[in-house]
Order: sequence, then structure tokens, then C-alpha cells
Amino acid sequence: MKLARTHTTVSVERALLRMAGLTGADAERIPWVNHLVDAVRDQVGIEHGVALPVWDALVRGEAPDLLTLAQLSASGSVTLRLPEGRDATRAAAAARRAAGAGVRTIDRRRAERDRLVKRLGDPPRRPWIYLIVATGDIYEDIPQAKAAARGGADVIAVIRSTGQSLLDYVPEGATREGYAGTYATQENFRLMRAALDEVGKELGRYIRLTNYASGLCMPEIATLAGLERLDMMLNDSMYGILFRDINPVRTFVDQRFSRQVHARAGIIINTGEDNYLTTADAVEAAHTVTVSQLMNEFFAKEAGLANWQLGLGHAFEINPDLPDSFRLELAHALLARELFPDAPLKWMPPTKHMTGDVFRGYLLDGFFNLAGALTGQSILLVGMMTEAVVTPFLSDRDLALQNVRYVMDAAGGLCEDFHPPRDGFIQTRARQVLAEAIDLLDRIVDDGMLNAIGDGTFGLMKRPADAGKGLAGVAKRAPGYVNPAIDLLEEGATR
Amino acid sequence: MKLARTHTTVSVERALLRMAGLTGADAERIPWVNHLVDAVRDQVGIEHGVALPVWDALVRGEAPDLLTLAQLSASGSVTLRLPEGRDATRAAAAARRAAGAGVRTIDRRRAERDRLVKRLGDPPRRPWIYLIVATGDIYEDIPQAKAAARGGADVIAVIRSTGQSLLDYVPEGATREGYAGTYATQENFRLMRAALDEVGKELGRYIRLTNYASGLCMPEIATLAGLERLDMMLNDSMYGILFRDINPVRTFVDQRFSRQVHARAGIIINTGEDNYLTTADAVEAAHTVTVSQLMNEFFAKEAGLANWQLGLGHAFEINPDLPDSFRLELAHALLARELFPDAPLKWMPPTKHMTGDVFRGYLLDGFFNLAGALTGQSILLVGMMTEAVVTPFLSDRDLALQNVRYVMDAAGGLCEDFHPPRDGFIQTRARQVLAEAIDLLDRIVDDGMLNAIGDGTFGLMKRPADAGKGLAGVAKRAPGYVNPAIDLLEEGATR
Amino acid sequence: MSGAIVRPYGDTTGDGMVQVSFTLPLPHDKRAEGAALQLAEKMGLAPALLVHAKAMGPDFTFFVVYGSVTHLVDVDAVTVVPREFPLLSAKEVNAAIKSPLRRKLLVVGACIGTDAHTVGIDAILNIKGFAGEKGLEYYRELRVVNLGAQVLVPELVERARAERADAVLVSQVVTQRDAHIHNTTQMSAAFREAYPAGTAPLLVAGGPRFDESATAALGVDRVFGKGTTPGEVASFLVHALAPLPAARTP
Amino acid sequence: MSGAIVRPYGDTTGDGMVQVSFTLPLPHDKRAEGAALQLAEKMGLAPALLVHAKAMGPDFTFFVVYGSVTHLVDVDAVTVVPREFPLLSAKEVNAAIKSPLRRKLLVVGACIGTDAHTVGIDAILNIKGFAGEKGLEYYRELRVVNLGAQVLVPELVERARAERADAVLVSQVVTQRDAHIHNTTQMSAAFREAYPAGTAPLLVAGGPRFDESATAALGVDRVFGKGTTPGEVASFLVHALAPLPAARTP
Ligand code: B12
Ligand code: B12
Ligand SMILES: Cc1ncc(COP(=O)(O)O)c(C=O)c1O
Ligand SMILES: Cc1ncc(COP(=O)(O)O)c(C=O)c1O
Repeated sequence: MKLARTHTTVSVERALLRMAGLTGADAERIPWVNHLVDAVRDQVGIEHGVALPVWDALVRGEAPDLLTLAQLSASGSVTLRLPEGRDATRAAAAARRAAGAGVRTIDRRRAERDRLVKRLGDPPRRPWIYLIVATGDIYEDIPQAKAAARGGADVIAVIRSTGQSLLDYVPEGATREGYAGTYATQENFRLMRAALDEVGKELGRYIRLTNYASGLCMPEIATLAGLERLDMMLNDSMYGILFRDINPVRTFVDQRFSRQVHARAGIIINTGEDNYLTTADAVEAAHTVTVSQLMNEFFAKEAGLANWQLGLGHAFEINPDLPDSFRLELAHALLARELFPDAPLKWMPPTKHMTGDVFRGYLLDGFFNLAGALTGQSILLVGMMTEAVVTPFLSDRDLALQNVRYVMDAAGGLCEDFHPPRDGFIQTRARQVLAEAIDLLDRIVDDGMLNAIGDGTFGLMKRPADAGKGLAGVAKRAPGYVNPAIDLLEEGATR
Repeated sequence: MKLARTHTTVSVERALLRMAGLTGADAERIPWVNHLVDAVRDQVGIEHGVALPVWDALVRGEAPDLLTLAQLSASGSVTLRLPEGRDATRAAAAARRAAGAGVRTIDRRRAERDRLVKRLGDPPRRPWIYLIVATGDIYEDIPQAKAAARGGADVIAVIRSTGQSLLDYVPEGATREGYAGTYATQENFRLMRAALDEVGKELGRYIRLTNYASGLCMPEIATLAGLERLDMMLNDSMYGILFRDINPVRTFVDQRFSRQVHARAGIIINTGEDNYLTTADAVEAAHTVTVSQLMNEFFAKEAGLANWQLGLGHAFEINPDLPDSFRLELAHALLARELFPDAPLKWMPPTKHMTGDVFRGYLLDGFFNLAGALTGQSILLVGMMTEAVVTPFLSDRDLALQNVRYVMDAAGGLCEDFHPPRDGFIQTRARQVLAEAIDLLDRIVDDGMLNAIGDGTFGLMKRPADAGKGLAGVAKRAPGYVNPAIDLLEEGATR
Repeated sequence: MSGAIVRPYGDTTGDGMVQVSFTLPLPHDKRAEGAALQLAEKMGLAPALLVHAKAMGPDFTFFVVYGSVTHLVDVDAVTVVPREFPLLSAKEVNAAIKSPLRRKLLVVGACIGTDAHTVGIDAILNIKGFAGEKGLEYYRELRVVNLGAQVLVPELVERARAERADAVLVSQVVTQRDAHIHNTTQMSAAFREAYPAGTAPLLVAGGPRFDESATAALGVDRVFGKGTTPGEVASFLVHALAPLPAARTP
Repeated sequence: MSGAIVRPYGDTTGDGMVQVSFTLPLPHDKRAEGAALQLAEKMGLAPALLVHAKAMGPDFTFFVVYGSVTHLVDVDAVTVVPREFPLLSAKEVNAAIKSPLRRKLLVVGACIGTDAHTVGIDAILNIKGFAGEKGLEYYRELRVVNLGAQVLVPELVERARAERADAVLVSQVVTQRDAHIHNTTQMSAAFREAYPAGTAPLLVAGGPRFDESATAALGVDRVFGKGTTPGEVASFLVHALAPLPAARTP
């Protein structure tokens, strides 16, 4: 996507500083990376990238190190400029050295993961069992995550607090005050990673950790994920636009950078097609899932992600009262499976049609699990019977795992017997969805993708390209734009 | 079976009197039929049948009618004898006339059922939904049965009080004091039949009623079922022997009579193979179910039942923790389906491995329902999440029906896609069970059936032929034995 | 109903049967089972049957208990908030606004705080509507400004003033740590502060976990819970804002 | 455990969250929902969230409620009936009987009343056993007479006398209308009556819904609940019947 190569954003620039090792925040918990990027923006503008002004200042001896520079910039006592000629070359080299250190840490983390997976082992079978914790308090999340791993979870996702996606900074430190989720912070990542490594050792199974590279700070969070060895990240090319009203250009730029980091870090992305089906009707909108998957695949490949890193999403969200609803689910799930044979598809449970009837919900989740087994899904996000009531209780998770275990052990092999005939209900439906997806793609090609998003094609949300949150943080790159993080990632270089 | 044609029992004789219209009981609730048969037994013996002594007494004017005769016999003020020659002929003719009236009532009831089914309609689809009520109080049973019918039940079974099977008489009147079930009485039959006819009219669907022709009074209860238009009866050729330690000969004699009545009344029998799996292991003993089904089929046909009346039983009782348990269930269920293509198979839910974890139980019942749909079962006894806890709550039944509806509507059509390959797990297992069943049948043929039962082949129970309850009520028929009920049933005659 | 006192019903009138499940932060052993029974007893189950106990790791145990509660339910003591307004058709709503007001009613809607669940408020506002009823945008005499998700309270107050809103409708779906209560009270306080006394727009809060009787505590004029339909909301707006003939006669 | 007071755990220490479901014999309307909340409140849920209400026909409504119970669970106040006897191996059991008694212990077992659930008592008595432990028949020094199902009390007493039973084990699985309690107390009374004071055999009752602390009320010497293993029962028999060395020293 051309847009992404011709623009930068405050968050991409902050991500560079994070890669170069700048951490911490002021007393009001505003991160130093924000102060420094803001100072560059105010004094020079970010269209050339912050690399040159920042490392020029360091080379000039304005401060002994990045942190001090950022602290000084916060109090307005640093003068930044756009270096030229040899100054520019020197600043660029220094910046590249600094960023290289970060990239190498990410590489080390990736090697560490490979080692641990080799030593401890991958989950014994597909689908991987993916469970969420969402207490808002990292110190409650940790024991719950461990309990979940002991109960059979292969992947733990720490759900993020509401509102974080619209914060234009990444909070700092261990946090206990999230709403319906826990803040994504470097320290929380570290704490949970350590806890899961511990329990993984105990269980003899590498437990993967997931968070969200999404919202206004997607590039920075992706960077932190790489630095702290997270294994999967929610990362969708349109989610922020559609569901958080984030400006489309901001999103595409941030998106590309974060995906480059994920590619480098060996992180599997999880895309968010499930979300469309919570707002639009899962039968009528089935083809939008397919189209979005194709788009997510396209952008992901463009950013360097391999097939095995494409956790394309889809979901079991058809109204269960609809006749043949389960077979419709199978048709949709099979379609995704066949279109993306090498992608680790992520299969999301029913949420929209879950009600306070927890017994019915438990049954529905069982059939969701069965559909996952029958259609060979790769990552199974485990549904909770209390979906319509509360964020998951400890016991909900335990019961949910028991549900998965029963279905997989007792009926998982049923795929041997599952052969939808060519002209039967399932294959016919899958062909129909595919045809609708192709139609829609044709229309998008004709009208342009930003127009399609603007028109409410996905999840019924209309998002024009020149509106939305975070637009102020976008800048068209100037000639001579420098960002050594991007360079290193694109070149695959280490220094 | 020769045994059955050469013996009679007190209950067969009492059934004749019931068919001839004798009802009611003394102040201690001992039925008049018991008094009169006991009087015959004491004064003449029952080996010639009670018909000759009883109607001889009536012809002789000992009493104006059966009821008075029975009342007099209770106080010992009647002298009975075995008539001979013309007296015998006259008595036999009178007895046949009386029994004929009963048989014609049964015929009328059957015609009435046919009419109602035509008018109101059969359930719209298979399997028929079969629900139990078991409060012990007919007046609580009735509203619950109606609620169940409104919730989707096609068949209501009134579970019988513990202990009734060992009573050597049928209680009288409307009852409210059963334990874990309600007494089978003619009046309770009548009350429930009327209630279901009423709700059936409301719903535009004929609601079938089931009870138990089982235990020491099987022939009488079968007769009452015919007279009160019950539609199905639990009736197994070995259940009483194995699970109630009733004498085998008594059972086979009573069995044959009751099945002749069912054949005539258009009643579908439900056999009890499910019970073996609650005591023996459902995998190891799978072939005993097949063998018992074949035996039940044999005895049923011999007694005149048509294929459409053979509700052969089987059950979903494999330990759910066993790998591939669900597919094993499918294999067993398919085997039954293919062996008996024209029988309305009755599919029984998990009970043994249900626990106090009602959520898990609800899920298991869902998979039971799915197995029922995938293998084309005919009558589905709906499982309850509280199986391990209490006799069903009103809400359990409602939740259970919701479970069935979801599975049938959402996934019922999956049989289109279900094609177990010839050398796959399911077909291989089915062949194995069939082979084991054939082996066992060979052994039974060699050793004799009573020996097999004596050896603990079925449900792990050992039951020798010369022991067990109710033996005292058996008599070898004497030459000249007369029982016009049997004659009418065998001849298919109406008078 | 025969009398005002009822008890839960398992399978026999008056049996009082209920089902309860919960987790205790105790390792699974006899003591934990005793603790579960103690809790059941405190909840009024007598006798209580502990039918399921399962260790969830070394520190927690999950329990399922059945039993008969001794409590009686006094149906007469139940206070049902009666709908204080008549349900009107769209036509009646339009008419009731048009003749007395001679202008459209202006409604501002938003999902406030960090809550981004817009499906509920959209169901009330958007033409598409809910449960077969068209949303408020469909009403000729209503003008709807839907601000969408994650609207901050100051922003909401400002828009309401700028648009001269007659009514402000806010939605809250996330309830963890009582987020919905905090956000709503904060919102109502901000309106009272920003407007001269008695001139604030009509404040309406809605969401699936709200208690409809909590208006006073939340500082709003009306609360709508789960399953609300647009027609109910429109009827309420008319009732509260359009002086109906009956009300005008002194 | 940190301290003796705990509360149910949903997802945060101390949140007190429980789940409750029940049916009320009321048609589904706002009043019924209010009645459900009233009951939840009486059970100690504050706040109570009514998350599901469903009409079951015209006369009943089913409810699911979540909420935080205000009750505290005092773990120290839990009285666990401690196993009053040591768990012995089969070898130890045999030895403990053989040397002091010099004869086999005679055990009569039965499922009494109209109850025909023999799987439980068979699990205790038959060689096959339960949960990997062999049943009492396997013990060399025990002689087991298993009378099977639906044994009437007089018949049981008579057989026990005829066999000179040391212990009588009865099983009760059906509990509807407290059948198990009636049958067991009737059984124990009959033994007390039939035997001179102090000479009746050891009476043991078992079944999945028995409360193990109810010995006195049932008039038996020991009660065993769900999940009992044969080894526990054998150990108890030794403890109660075979005067162990320790007991013999005055
Ligand atoms: C759809 C959905 C989403 C969608 C929302 C899309 C959108 N644009 O709205 C997406 C996928 C984005 C989403 C995300 C999240 N969700 Co969400 N989501 C749901 C879900 C599945 C359905 C909600 C819904 O749409 N209901 C249908 C509508 C029509 O019903 P309703 O909202 O009740 O509205 C009706 C009435 O309440 C009333 N009403 C509502 N508002 C108003 C306002 C007024 C003025 C009036 C008059 C009436 C009214 O009228 C409506 C019509 O009857 C629920 C689970 C469930 N099954 O309920 C979880 C749920 C609400 N989500 C939850 C959470 C935690 C989240 C996240 C915060 C998770 C996370 N940390 O990432 C995120 C972030 C969202 C955020 N920042 O707020 C939790 C909330 C837990 C709690 N009780 O606190 C739930 C319950 C799931 C769970 N168990 O964890 N979610
Ligand atoms: C198997 C079974 C049957 C079989 C019984 C076969 C047999 N020979 O035993 C059959 C199919 C015949 C049957 C019939 C009926 N059953 Co049934 N059945 C069950 C079932 C599925 C399992 C019970 C079982 O075997 N558990 C396994 C054993 C090993 O566990 P246990 O009994 O708890 O025993 C252990 C301990 O309790 C203890 N123990 C037990 N007894 C003793 C005795 C001593 C001395 C000691 C020390 C220890 C001890 O040690 C054992 C090992 O740990 C349960 C439901 C369930 N899942 O629990 C229903 C259940 C017990 N049945 C029930 C009913 C109502 C019936 C019927 C009465 C229904 C009817 N009206 O027709 C009939 C009639 C039976 C009768 N007259 O009693 C109800 C009882 C409801 C209640 N709480 O009152 C249940 C709970 C099902 C239900 N929800 O309706 N049943
Ligand atoms: C791709 C993606 N990103 C982010 C989120 C979470 O969004 P937020 O943190 O903005 O609430 C989701 C929702 O589950 C998602 O699917
Ligand atoms: C064939 C058959 N008869 C009878 C019964 C009930 O037995 P009883 O009434 O003897 O307890 C059952 C048990 O469900 C059965 O399957």
C-alpha cells in the first residue's frame, strides 16, 4: 500500500525510540518517548522522522543519552534541529546503531522462543487452545493464566482495558486498574511472560502469550511485544478504523510498521474478522469476512509476514435459532480453511447470541468446539458460558476447557467421517459465500478500498478517510525521511 | 418359547379378569382380581386357568356378576370348582363372551388412537421427543407433562414408583405417594391420558403416553394400557429377571401374554437394553445389547408384534473420558439402526457417567442428541442435566428440550455430510461389535438361553431359572387349560 | 396465583429447590466441602446437597450445590416500576411532538467513557431499529445526533449545548468494576454543573445490566435495561418532553 | 490460606460472585422478575444481576441470577468429620482381624426398601471393587453375604441373625421424599428392637446423597457418602470390630 510507505506517524516514530531502548515515563506516567517525539514535532516536525533530530542532538552532546535527552525535552530545555550533510549522515548512523541493538534483542527473543519450543515442546495437537484473562489487574491475571495453562490452555491472551486503544501513549509499569481488561505495558508483558515460562516449564509445554497491537500505539506495542517475547498479537488491517474510528491513513501506516516488527519477531498475528459478525449479521456478512481475510493476507505478505504467521480470524456468530445454523457455520469455516490452507486460522466462539442462559451457552460453545474440530481450525479461542454476563470467572475458564477437552477427545476424530457432498448444503453455501466475496472484491477494486471502508462495507461502519482519531499524528514523509528501524526491518539487517 | 405356552401365572389369570371388566379393590386396596384368583388357586388351583371355575360359579348363580363374586370370594363365602362336560363348555363360552367385551374395548381404543393421530397429526419429524415425569404424585405429574408437551415433547412417560414391580397386585385409584415415580394404576392412566388428549388438541399434535408393562403384574398392566389407550409400554424380555430378580419362567409367561395384548392394542414396546450399560461397561458389553435386541425382536414377533411396534432400546453410556467415546457411540447406534431398519429404535441418554457437574451434563446430553440425529434414531429419550442429582425438575425438562431443539434444528441435517468410511474407525468398530454378538449368540444356542441368563451374560447379573421372585405364582398348565383372553388374542377374534 | 407467598419449584409445589454454583479460594478437600456447605447454609439452603466439587489447580475449588431454600418469596412485596407512560405508535409520537412543540425534538446519543459497545444505542437510534421496531431516526419529528462510541463527558456536554439537545441518551454496556455507574453519575453531574438549574436536557441512560429503578442514584431521568425497544424510548421522550393535552389542562 | 475468612471467587479476590438458578411458580412478567430478585436478595446476593428469565408455559418462570454474596465463609468454623480410623491395606485388615478374632468377620450387605440400586453396594462388596480397590469379598478374613436389591427390613434382620453378622451394610440411593432417611432409620430401629441392648451388629449405611455426619439421626454406627472406596469400609470395620492391640491395653 502506497499510503503506508509515504507517511509516518507519531507512534511509528516513538516505536523507533523504544527500539533504541528508551523506556520509562514522567511522574504523570507520560512516557519519555512521547515527550521526545512531541518535542521533535513541535520544533522540527516529524515528516523527516525523529531519527535525525534526536541522534543529531545526542551527537551534538545535548545530552549523554536518550533518556536524559527525553527528560530535558520534556522541560523544554533542548533545542532540536534537522541536521544536514555530514551531521545528518552521522546522526543517521548513530540512530541506526541504536535501533540495531533493539532489532538484535528482538532477534534474540525469537531465538529464545525457538529454543524453548524445542525444549518444552509445542502443544500436542491442533487446534491450539487459546484462553483469555481479563481481570484488569495483572496480579489477578497471573494466577488465572497459570490456572488456565494447567487446565489445558496453549495460548493466553491478556485482554486489554477498555479505552487503551485510544490512548496515544503506552502506559508504564505493572497495572491493577484496568476496566474489563488489563493495560498493555512493557512491565505487564514481562511479568506475564515470566509467569507463563514458569508454568510452561512445570507443564512441559511452551505456553504462548498474546496481546493487542491495535489502536493508536500499535507500532510501539508491536515493538514491546517483540522485545518481551510475546508470541501472537491481535493485529488487523481495519479493526482500528471500523471499531475505534481511528483515521484510516494512520491505521495503514501504523499497521505496516507493526507487521514488519511481527514478521521479524516471529509473532503470529490474529486478525479481527470475528468483530464484523458481532455488529453485522453473520449470514448476510459472511463474505465480508472472506474479503477481509484476503486483505489481511495481502497486507501481511506485503509487510513480510510468512504464511505460518497469518492467524486469520473468523467466528461462530450465526443466530443459533436459524435452521441449519451449525451447518452454515461449518460451510463458512471450511471455506476459510480451504482458501488459506497454510495459515493458522483463529476460530472465535459465539458471543453475540450468547445470553444469560449459561446452560444453553455451554452447549453452544460445545458445538463451536465441534465445528472447530471438524473443519481443522488451528487456534481455538475458547468460549465462555458467561459471555453475556461478565468477563470470565476462573470457573468459567475451567468449565470451558473441560468442554473443549470433551469435544476434542470424544469427537475430534469425526473429521474422518465428515464429507460434505459437492452438491449438498454445506458446499453449496460455501460456494455462494465465495461468489459474494469475489463480487465485493471486484467492487472494491473499482471503487477503491478507502471508499469501501467509507461506505460501511465492513461491520456496517462508515469511516471516511479524512476523519477519525489520530489523524493529527500522521505526517506525509518529506524527502530524506529517515527511520533506521524501518530500514533494518526491510533489509533484514541486524546493524 | 415353549415355556410360555405351557405355563400360566396368577397375573395372566388376573389379566383375564381385568379384560372381562373386573375392577376395584377392597378397603385395604387389594384388588378384587387378586381376591378372586387367590380363591381359585386355593380351592382349585390355577393350572386349568381361572376362566372355568369363575364363570362356572357365575353360571351356577353363585353371584350375579364378577364383582360380587370376587367380593364374596374375599370373605371365603364362595365355593369354586372345576366344571366338566357341558358345565365346562357353558362356563368357557361365558368367559369368552366376557373377555371378548374387553378385547373389543381394546380394539376401540386402538381405532380411537388412529382417528386422533389422523386428526391431530403425528410429530412433524423423527426422532420423537420422549420425556419423563417422575414426581410420585399424579397431580404434580399432570401439569409437568402438559408443560413438557407444550415445550415440545411428543411422548410422555410416567415413571413408576420404586417397588411397584415387586408388588403382586396393581394398586387402585389416583395416587400421590410414589417414590421417585408414580404408581401405575388404571385411574392414573386415565387421568394422564385425558390430560394429554387435552394438551394434544391444544397443540394440534397427538401426544403419546408411556408406562411400564414390567414386573410381577406385567400382563395386567398391559391390559390396562390397552383399555386406557396408552401408546407405548416399557416391556423387555429379560429386564425383570436381571434387574428385579423375578423368576425367569414367570417372566417369559407374563411377557408373552403382555406382548400379545400390546400387539392387539397397537402399542409400541420399549425394550430395556440401556439398563445393561448402567451396570456393565458400555464398550465391553456393547454386543450384549445387540444380542438382547435380537432376542427381544424374536419374542416380540412370536407374540404377534409388527416391526413398527419394536422400540428396541440402546443407550449413550460410554465413559465420556474414553478417547473417541462419541465415535464409539455412533458406531453402536448405527449398528442398531442398520440391523433393525424398520424398528422405531429408542435411544437412551447418558445416565451412568452423568455427575453433579450439571454444565458438563448439559453438554453431554447435547452430544447424545447429536448422535441421535446423525444415526437416525426414532425415539429420543431426552437426557436431564440433573441425572446424577434428583428426579427431573420442571426446569431441567425445559432446558433439555431447548437442547434437543438446538441440536436438531442447527445440526440435524448433518447426516447429509456424515459418511463413515468402510475401513474407518466407526465401521470397523460396528463390525467388531456385530462379530462379538454373533459369537455370543452361538454360545447361547449351544448352552441354552436360561443358562446364559443364569451365568451373568447380561448386565453382569446371574439369575438361575429356579429362583427369583414370583415363582410361587407360576403353574404348569394342565391339559384342558382355558384362557379365552389368550384365545381371542391368538385368533385375532373379537368375540 | 393462589396467595402472595411462593417458593422456588423443583418438581413439587413448595419444595424450594434451587441450584447454586461458585468457587472458593481453597484447595479441594473435606474442609473446602464443609466451607461450601456452610456458605450454602448461609444462603438459606436447608438441606444443602453438595453434588459436585472440583479442584481447579491447587488453590481453588468449584462447587455445585442443590437444595431447598427456606426463604419465602412475598410476591405482594415486589415493587414493579410500572411504565409511567403510555406506549405510543410512531404516528402518535410524531403527532404529540408536532402540534404542541412546533419543532422537532432534538436527541443526542452516545456511548460514553471508554465503552465502545454501540450496538445497543444504535439499536435505539438507527433507522434499522430493534426487535422489528424502527429506531428514533425514523420518527419524522425527532432529530437524532448519534455521537458514536467512546465519547468523553465534556465533549458530550458541549455537543448537547451546541445542538440545543432536548434529550441526551447515553449507553453503558461494560459493567466490570461498576464502570457503567461511575460513568453515568459523572455524566449527570457534568450536565447539572454545565446548565443552569432546571434547564439541563432530559437525561436517559441505557444498557443491559442497568437496574431500571436506579434513576435517582444515577442522577438521570430514566434508565432503560436489557431488551428496550425504540418505541418505548420514543414514548418516554414524548411523555417527559412534549406537554400532552392532559397535562396542559390545569 | 491467608486467614480463616474467605468469600466466593469470580475473577477477583473477595468479589463474592455466585451463580444461582431456580424456577418460580409465577407467569413471566416484571413482577416475577422482581420476585426472583427478592429471593436472590434473601439469599444474600447484593447486588443481584438477573441475567436470564424464561417463561416455561403460562405458570412458571426459570431464572438465572449472578451476584456477589455478602456472606463470609468462616473456614475455621467448618467441622470436618475426621476419619476416626487409620486407612489400612488389605493385608493389614486381614491381619488385624485374624489374630485377635480367630475367625472371619461376617458382613451382610443389602440394598433395602424398594431401592434397587445395587451398583454402589456391589462396588463395596464384590471382588471387582471400585476405583481400583478390590471389594470386601477379596479380603481373606471377611465373609460377605450380599443380599442384593429391594430387601425388606424384617428379612434383613432375620438373615443377619441367622448368619450371626458382625456388621450389616445397607445402601440407599433413591432420596426422593427422603426415602433413604426413612428406610435407614426404620432399619436401625428394627435391629435395636430385635437384638438385646448392646448386641446388635455394627450398622453401616451408605449412598451418594448421605450426609456423613448424620449417624446419630439415622441410628447407625457409620455413614459413607459418595466416592467411598472398599478400603475405607474395611478399615472402618477393623477399627470398630477388631479390638486392636492399642485398644486392648487398659
Ligand atoms: C458485540 C460485542 C462487542 C463488539 C462491540 C461492537 C460495537 N460496535 O458495539 C466488540 C467486538 C467491538 C466488543 C469489544 C469489547 N467487548 Co464486548 N461484547 C459484545 C457482545 C458480544 C454483544 C453486545 C451487544 O451488541 N448486544 C446487543 C445489543 C442490542 O444489546 P444491548 O447492548 O444490551 O442494548 C440493548 C439494551 O441494553 C438497551 N440499551 C443499550 N444501550 C442503551 C442506551 C439507551 C439510551 C437506551 C434507552 C437503551 C439502551 O437497548 C438495546 C436494545 O434492546 C457482548 C456479550 C453479549 N452477548 O452480551 C460483549 C460484552 C458486552 N463485551 C465485553 C467486553 C469486556 C469487551 C471488551 C472491553 C473486551 C476487551 N477488553 O477488549 C472489548 C472492548 C470494547 C470497549 N472498549 O468497550 C463484556 C462486558 C463485561 C462487563 N459486563 O463488563 C461482554 C459482556 C462480554 C464478556 N462477557 O466479556 N464487544
Ligand atoms: C445405574 C442407575 C440405575 C440402574 C440400577 C442398576 C443397579 N443394579 O444398580 C437402573 C437402570 C436399574 C436404575 C433404575 C432406576 N433408577 Co436409577 N440410576 C442409576 C444411575 C445412572 C447411576 C447410579 C450408580 O450406579 N452409580 C455408581 C455407584 C458406584 O455409585 P453410588 O451408588 O453412589 O455408590 C458409591 C457410594 O455412594 C457408596 N455407597 C453406596 N452404597 C453404599 C453402601 C455402603 C454400605 C457403603 C459403605 C457405601 C455405599 O459407595 C459407592 C462407591 O463409591 C443414577 C444417576 C447417576 N448418574 O448417579 C440413577 C438414579 C440413582 N436413579 C434414580 C431413579 C429414580 C431410578 C428409578 C427409581 C426410576 C424409576 N422410577 O424407574 C429406577 C428404579 C430403581 C429402583 N427401584 O430403585 C434417581 C434417584 C433420584 C433420587 N435422588 O432420588 C437417579 C439419581 C437418576 C435420576 N436423576 O432420576 N437406575
Ligand atoms: C484485531 C483486534 N484488535 C483489537 C481488539 C481490542 O480492541 P480495543 O483494545 O481497541 O478495545 C480486538 C477485539 O477483540 C481485535 O479483534
Ligand atoms: C424395560 C424396563 N422395565 C421396567 C423398568 C422400570 O423398572 P421398575 O419399575 O421395576 O423399577 C425399566 C427401567 O427403566 C425398564 O427399562
